[in-house]
Amino acid sequence: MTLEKLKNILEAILLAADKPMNVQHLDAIFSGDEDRPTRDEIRKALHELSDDYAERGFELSQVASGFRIQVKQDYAQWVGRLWEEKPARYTRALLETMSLIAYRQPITRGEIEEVRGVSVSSNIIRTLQEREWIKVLGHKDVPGKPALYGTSREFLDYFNLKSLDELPTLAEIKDLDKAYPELALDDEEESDAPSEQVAEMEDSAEAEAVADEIETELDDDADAGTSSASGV
Amino acid sequence: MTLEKLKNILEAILLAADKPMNVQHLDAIFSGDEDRPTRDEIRKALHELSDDYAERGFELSQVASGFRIQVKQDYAQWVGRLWEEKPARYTRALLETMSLIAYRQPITRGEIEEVRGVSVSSNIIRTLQEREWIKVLGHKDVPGKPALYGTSREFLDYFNLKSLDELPTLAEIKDLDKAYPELALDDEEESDAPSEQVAEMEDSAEAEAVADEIETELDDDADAGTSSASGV
Amino acid sequence: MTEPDPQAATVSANASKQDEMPFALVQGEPLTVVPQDLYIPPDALEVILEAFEGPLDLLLYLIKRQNLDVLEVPIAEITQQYMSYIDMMQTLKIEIAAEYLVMAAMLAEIKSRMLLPRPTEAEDEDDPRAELVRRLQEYERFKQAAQNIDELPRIGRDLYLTDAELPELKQDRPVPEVDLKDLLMAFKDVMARSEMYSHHQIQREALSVRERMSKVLEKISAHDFTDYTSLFSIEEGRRGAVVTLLALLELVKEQLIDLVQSEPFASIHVKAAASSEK
Repeated sequence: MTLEKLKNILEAILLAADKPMNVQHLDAIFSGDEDRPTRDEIRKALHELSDDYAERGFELSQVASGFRIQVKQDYAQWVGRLWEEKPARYTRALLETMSLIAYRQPITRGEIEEVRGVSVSSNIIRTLQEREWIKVLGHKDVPGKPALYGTSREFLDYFNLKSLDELPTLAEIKDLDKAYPELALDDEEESDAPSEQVAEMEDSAEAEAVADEIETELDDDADAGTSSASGV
Repeated sequence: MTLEKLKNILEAILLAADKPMNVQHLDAIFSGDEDRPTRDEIRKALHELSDDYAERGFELSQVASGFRIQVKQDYAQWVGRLWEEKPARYTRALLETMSLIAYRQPITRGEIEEVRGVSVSSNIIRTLQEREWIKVLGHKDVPGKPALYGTSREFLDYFNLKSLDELPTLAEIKDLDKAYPELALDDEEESDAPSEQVAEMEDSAEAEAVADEIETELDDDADAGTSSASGV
Repeated sequence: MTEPDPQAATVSANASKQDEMPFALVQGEPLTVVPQDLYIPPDALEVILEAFEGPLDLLLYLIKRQNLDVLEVPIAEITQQYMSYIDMMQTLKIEIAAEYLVMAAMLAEIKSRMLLPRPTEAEDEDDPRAELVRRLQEYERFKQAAQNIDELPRIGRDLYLTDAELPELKQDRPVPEVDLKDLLMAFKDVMARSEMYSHHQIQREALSVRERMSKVLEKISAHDFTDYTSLFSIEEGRRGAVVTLLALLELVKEQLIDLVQSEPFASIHVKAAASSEK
């Protein structure tokens, strides 16, 4: 099949599908076809589609669960007018809980409460679970066997992320003894600078390790050939 | 607003909208905008979009209630595979019902229920009829006039049988089970061979012998309630 | 604090930036005594309380309000401000979450330790504020992270998913495959089960008769008589004739057909039972 035809089929599929599709999913659709394209051809076609859309109102976006065609952010303001309802807002409590789970997974409710200094309402956990943004990864081996929470692929999809690596960098923690008054804490750029990222404390290193782990798990497109967790 | 931008906004809207949009709807979305396009500009933009899509996997189609972006029919073959269902498995209840109709036809639903000891769902009957494995042969002259079911030509064809004679008898099924505890009927040839043999033997059998057998069988049916007609 | 009322939380979130919180309406200085002549609806103060995500958040606010770095938290001053806030809440009889009181105790303890002369050798590691500062920073980075996540483009606000109309799909739903073996096993099982509650055993299935019964029923109609002889075929021989005859007798017995003979030795006609629909 020609590249043009493959591109058209792929864009037809992506436009019709109601969830992101990874290369594996797309490949499976052609199984049984006589002139079945290779996965490399599929990747090439996706790449070209992405280029084709450069000047259009929509784009090909790669998120955790695969590729999807979405409206470009530039046109969101007009598209949003289609619906009378305003997009949902999330409370700070929910967002803080969510960010702790995202950066510190696997984490228990107790550990979240420790950092936030207040109890986490069951409502928030329930809401996050209902949205399928978080899931129970297991249970911590301490008295009470509290659930360990982690983020799901849907969470990444929702925020247009490919992996946890793409989350904004956490601000660093400064040592009280090395305090310099001129180092204003609330200067965001300062803390996001890559050079300082390296100096981050163990906490964030830990979070990154978790992120790596999850990334590997999700990474079925990059090296579809290799073994690991390709059941996704 | 340039024509290019208007086109992009329109295609973004049409792709995101969950219903067709007419020029009036589209026009309303720009109300309040400073550089609000005219309706003629909107029409022109739609026209150009339609041309742009000529070589793509989707098209701009106009239906009674307006415009919408639609996957081209040419690609329906692949898009349809997104929702392709795996063939389900038939339930135990369905197979039992089918086997009773095969071996005991003509048989009413009530009679099947009597043997199975549980009611037979209408779904099962409907499924078997839709598959054209069974058909209504007539109606029994008892209150309610229940339908009498029997097997069809398609049933025999599917199971590669020339006639119902080729179905093994219950005794044979039991014997096979005993003879090859593991292989039991795993292989179709295995199960076909003995039944053919029996069929041949029956051919040469005296009609009286056959008649006897059948007589007993009929008695069984007639006095199903009583214990008098014990089997052979 | 128990679980915050989600609605109240939404209100506070909508009020957005803390720096603009109505707390500043209390004249930049926290009130220690509520003016008796001024009625402040308790609801309004609850909104203020809800604006803070807990004692750490409140402390951060008090520090930032003075443009100070968390690292140089002026314990004495902050403790005093914090306590006034708590006092005000108590005066207004607003239920204060336990966490706020625990923090008050912690602040008091730090304050008292800072007043004590510090042994010089332990100076480096033993700043009594260390733990509080660590917690404040830790909380602050996640407060920031929450804001960052909130600003990420998200579906339904910044991004919209596309959903093109589908072409006409020929959905041929595949039918289940059935192995003859499964069918036979089902029959064996159902017969085995039926044996358990019936008194007789069925050893032999008279398949050819049952099948012939079906065939006869197919051939005949309820409206017209079918010639009896047309149901037999010479090729089947004697055995075939017996089977057909038995099938006919069985059908008569089950009142599924009518056999009609107008006079002795005249031809016999078969008709589906009158009540049949076909």
